[in-house]
Amino acid sequence: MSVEQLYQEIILDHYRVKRNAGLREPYDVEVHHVNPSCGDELTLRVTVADGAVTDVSYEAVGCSISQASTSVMTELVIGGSPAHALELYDGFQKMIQGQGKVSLDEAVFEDAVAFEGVAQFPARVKCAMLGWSAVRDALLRVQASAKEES
Amino acid sequence: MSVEQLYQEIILDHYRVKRNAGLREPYDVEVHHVNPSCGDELTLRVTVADGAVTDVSYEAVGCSISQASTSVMTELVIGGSPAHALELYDGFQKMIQGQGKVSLDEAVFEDAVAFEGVAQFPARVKCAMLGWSAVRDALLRVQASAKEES
Amino acid sequence: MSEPYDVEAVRRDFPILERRLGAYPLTYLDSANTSQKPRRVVDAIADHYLAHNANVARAMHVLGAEATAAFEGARVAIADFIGAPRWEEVVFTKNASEALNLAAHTLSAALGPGDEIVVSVMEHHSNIVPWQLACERTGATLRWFDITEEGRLDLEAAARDGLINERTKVVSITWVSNVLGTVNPVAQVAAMAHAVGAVMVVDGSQGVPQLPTSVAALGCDMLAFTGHKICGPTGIGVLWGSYQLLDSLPPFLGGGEMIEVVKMTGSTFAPPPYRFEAGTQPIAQAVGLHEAIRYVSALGMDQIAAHEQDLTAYALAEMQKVQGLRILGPTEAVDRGGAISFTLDGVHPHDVMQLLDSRGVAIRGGHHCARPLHDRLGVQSSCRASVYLYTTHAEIDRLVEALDYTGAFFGGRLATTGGVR
Amino acid sequence: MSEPYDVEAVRRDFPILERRLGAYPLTYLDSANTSQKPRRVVDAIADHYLAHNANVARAMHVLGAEATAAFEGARVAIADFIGAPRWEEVVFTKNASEALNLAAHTLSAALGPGDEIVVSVMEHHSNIVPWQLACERTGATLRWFDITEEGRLDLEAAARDGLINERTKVVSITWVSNVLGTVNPVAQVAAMAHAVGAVMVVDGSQGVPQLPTSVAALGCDMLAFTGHKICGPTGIGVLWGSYQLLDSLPPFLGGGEMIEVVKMTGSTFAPPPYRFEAGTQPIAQAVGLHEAIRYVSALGMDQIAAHEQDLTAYALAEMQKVQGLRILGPTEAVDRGGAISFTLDGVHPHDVMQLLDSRGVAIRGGHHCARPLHDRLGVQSSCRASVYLYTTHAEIDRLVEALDYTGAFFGGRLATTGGVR
Ligand SMILES: Cc1ncc(COP(=O)(O)O)c(C=O)c1O
Ligand SMILES: Cc1ncc(COP(=O)(O)O)c(C=O)c1O
Repeated sequence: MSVEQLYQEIILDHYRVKRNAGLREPYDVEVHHVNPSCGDELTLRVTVADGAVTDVSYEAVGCSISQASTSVMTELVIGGSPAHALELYDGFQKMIQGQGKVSLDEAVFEDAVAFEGVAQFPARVKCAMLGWSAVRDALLRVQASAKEES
Repeated sequence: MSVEQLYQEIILDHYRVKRNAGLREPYDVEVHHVNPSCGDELTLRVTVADGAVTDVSYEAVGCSISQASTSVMTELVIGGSPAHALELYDGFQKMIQGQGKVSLDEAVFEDAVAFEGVAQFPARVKCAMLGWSAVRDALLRVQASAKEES
Repeated sequence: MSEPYDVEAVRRDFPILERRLGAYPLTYLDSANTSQKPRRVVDAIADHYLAHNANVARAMHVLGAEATAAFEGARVAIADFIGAPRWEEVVFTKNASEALNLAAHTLSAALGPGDEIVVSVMEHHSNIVPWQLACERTGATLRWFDITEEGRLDLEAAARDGLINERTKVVSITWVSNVLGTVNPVAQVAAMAHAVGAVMVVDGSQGVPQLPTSVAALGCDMLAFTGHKICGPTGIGVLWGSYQLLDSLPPFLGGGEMIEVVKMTGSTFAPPPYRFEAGTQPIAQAVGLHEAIRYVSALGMDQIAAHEQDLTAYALAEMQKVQGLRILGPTEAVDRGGAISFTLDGVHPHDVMQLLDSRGVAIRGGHHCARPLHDRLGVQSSCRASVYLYTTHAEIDRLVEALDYTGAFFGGRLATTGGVR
Repeated sequence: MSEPYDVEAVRRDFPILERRLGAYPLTYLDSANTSQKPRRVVDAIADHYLAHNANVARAMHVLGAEATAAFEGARVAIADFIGAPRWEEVVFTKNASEALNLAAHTLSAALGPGDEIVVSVMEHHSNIVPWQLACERTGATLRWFDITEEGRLDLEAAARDGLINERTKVVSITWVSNVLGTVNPVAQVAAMAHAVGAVMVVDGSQGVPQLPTSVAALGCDMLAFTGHKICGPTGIGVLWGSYQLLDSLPPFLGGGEMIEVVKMTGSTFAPPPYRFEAGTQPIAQAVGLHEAIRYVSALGMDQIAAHEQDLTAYALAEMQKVQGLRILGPTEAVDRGGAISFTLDGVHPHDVMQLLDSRGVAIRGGHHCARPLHDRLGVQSSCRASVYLYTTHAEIDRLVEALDYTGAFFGGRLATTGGVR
């Protein structure tokens, strides 16, 4: 696995131009996640309406992998149901921890398939997961507060 | 170094019949010393009058080496000056930590020369020192309180 | 059917067992103190240092990734070995003592006057002193199980005295006594603790090396053990805790790796297990412990337990034939581990130890870090012989022979009543 | 005159340095994180396990005596190595972090609201968080030295602000910064601390491996360091403290070996160093650290320091030629250790690290357990290259080459401004 394969053009593209970046109002839940070993930080907001994730906005400092992964994630998650987002999380996580033995369905995961190379670099797994962990956390909180209200 | 040389007849003799054993009144200072790794314990009292150690009395639980060493010590120390006792302490300690390279003057140390074998058994050094450390501690306390009074 | 246990083959894995001490072969009967190490454990450590050494987590280069995989792989293997549901429940410490201090510090953080912590009189100092210090800090009260004449936990007296009650917040008991050999009914005590909402801590220092371990079967919330008694290196121990419990606890030591965000004005902390792991961890020691666990697992923990049981029964029978020998604790090999403590009439344990040592037989003499238990038994100290997976029946015979010799040696010499000079 | 330093001969002692990563030789520039181990250290550990392994102090048989002599011999050698007046002043811990926690716990036992503890903004988390936790426990206040633009302790600002004053009870400062490389004027700060009756603690984690150490010259009351950064094993650290100070402090962790008399109703504690050493100690690790100290002493700590000085000067000069590279901390090799932290314009440290790693060059990317310092410097994270006694000029060249490549790799690709989709 060469470093060129890790830094796929898709990844660098998302790093250059982050999709859905910035913090927007209104939102339902905001979370703050950190990668303690390197200091990468992410503030992320989600908005859910009528059973759909209507917005994911964020502000982040971090490496190309963490930033691009977050950018790709927002594209996949916005517009779908929270349940679908959590399924995507599971799939992405399984792949990224699969040490190169698990691949993703491109029809479902689109640009996220570019991260298959990251699975070969265990030290970068946390980077690729940062945005995904944050959105999962945020969505679970939205669901929990919805339950309390009902 | 064989175990037979360690358990010299003199040592076993003192172990069988402990000289000056028992706690007596009156006394100037009482100390309590422990060997934490095995639990051996010693309560020891000293009396000093007119520049001489007039009595050392004690109660002890412990192995043959610690008991016999305490017994021998009392014989050497009683009747002499505190300063002489502290000199004996230094000499005995140097020998016992000398790993067999230091020997004692029999004219001065009498039965204590029997402990030269113990120096070959580092694990037993603490046993042989228990009574000596206690008497040193006690005599230093006597001196300290004498100083305070004067 | 599994093959019969081949102790001679096992012994070939332990080069130190070939040592001779003067004219005698080494007869190592001090395994409850520390176990010997098979060559493959030593080789695994050496290989790690010479080929894969780096810091973990924070080091992201190839060597760092290798070291991290080795270190975290050890954690996963240990979780599996003790039947822990999640690898995040395994916290590395430097020994069992630190693990118990970690438990005592974090569990007592919320305690105060009126709260009670329960231990037993048969505990190792490492399962007493941390709780005493916790009580001093917090004002909580330390109480303890007594033992029966046979050397077992006195559950009846405990019930009578209401030892475990609504004030009880923590119960911490050893699984297997390092002095008496007693195997305690830990699951039963855990049920008592849980009935009043207390946390159950188990000191597995002697149990985990000797018996198949399942944290679920023990019924506990925390389990401490130490690497060096299970064929692993010194410098490493383990605290297992249920994730829910660990997640609710404050940090213990502060430093690198246990943090989330550090600011000069205050810090936040990582989730378990990292919250409890400050600074560079015993990385090579985790690798060694992993190999040790592979080793004992390959032999089979049930086979190891059966071997010990067999040896202990034999030793108990043979030792009781020695004149003047008194066994402390259960004299039958039922619910009993492989540590046998004893006294020999008229001979101090140090002297017994020394005589045995002169014949190559290594046992321990003293209070075995269990002074309150010795107080309770009315003896100042004792001798302890302890077997492990490499011990043979012939070694028990050598022990008994040396004990006979010791009795004769001192009996003869000390019998002669000397006069007072 | 001593012989010129033969780094090629030194490298032959470190088998790991022969590793190749793909097409590239390993270029290990992460020694401030952990050092590599010479074969003789690894062999000493193996020999201990395979021929002399036993528990110490409590085990009195032949093996026990051998293990005790090896363990206590290490303590004496370490005392000698750092110029400590007494071997009883050397306390073994599991790493520098535990040593600093030990200091923080015991020194803060007597503190309360109104008391102040002083650290600096350039400290490693391990010299910040323990003091924060101590302040939380006791109500004392944490204050800190700022740094100058060049990355040195800002003594002027400290004087102006009355940072060290009659309320100051403890000052704890790193000798050498693990990020900036700065060598702090520790003796001067110690004098300031002593003038107000405060205890001076020094974090020697980076200093002791790199510079000849004398606790008297440092002027401190306590010194912490860690085995794995000085060619020794993981799993061992040291806290040195003056005997008088140690003797006045309460225990830290409770357990076996740190006691005098244990009763269920309360315990008394052993004198230093044993009071602070609960449970089975890192015995084999002490043996390994002893061998490491023999190794660096044979090379000569002054020679090692000179070698590092030379390499650091070369690296600073060469690295500054790399486009877009900014060095954090002193850019001249004056009062400066061998850690060089830097940023590369427009490329995140993780990505720099990764590109370098693909060419066999191992550096660290992140905040190096010094997040407050990075905050202070206004950077989120950085890269760090760090040299040690086995590093060569050729390795610095490979680093610089790889940095140029990294700049080109990302510069080319990231320059192309893509549109928003
Ligand atoms: C300056 C400094 N202090 C403390 C430490 C902590 O050392 P350890 O991780 O061995 O506890 C380190 C290294 O990580 C360090 O560089
Ligand atoms: C029952 C028991 N608990 C705790 C310990 C302490 O283990 P360590 O010395 O490894 O901390 C021991 C062994 O010494 C033990 O036998």
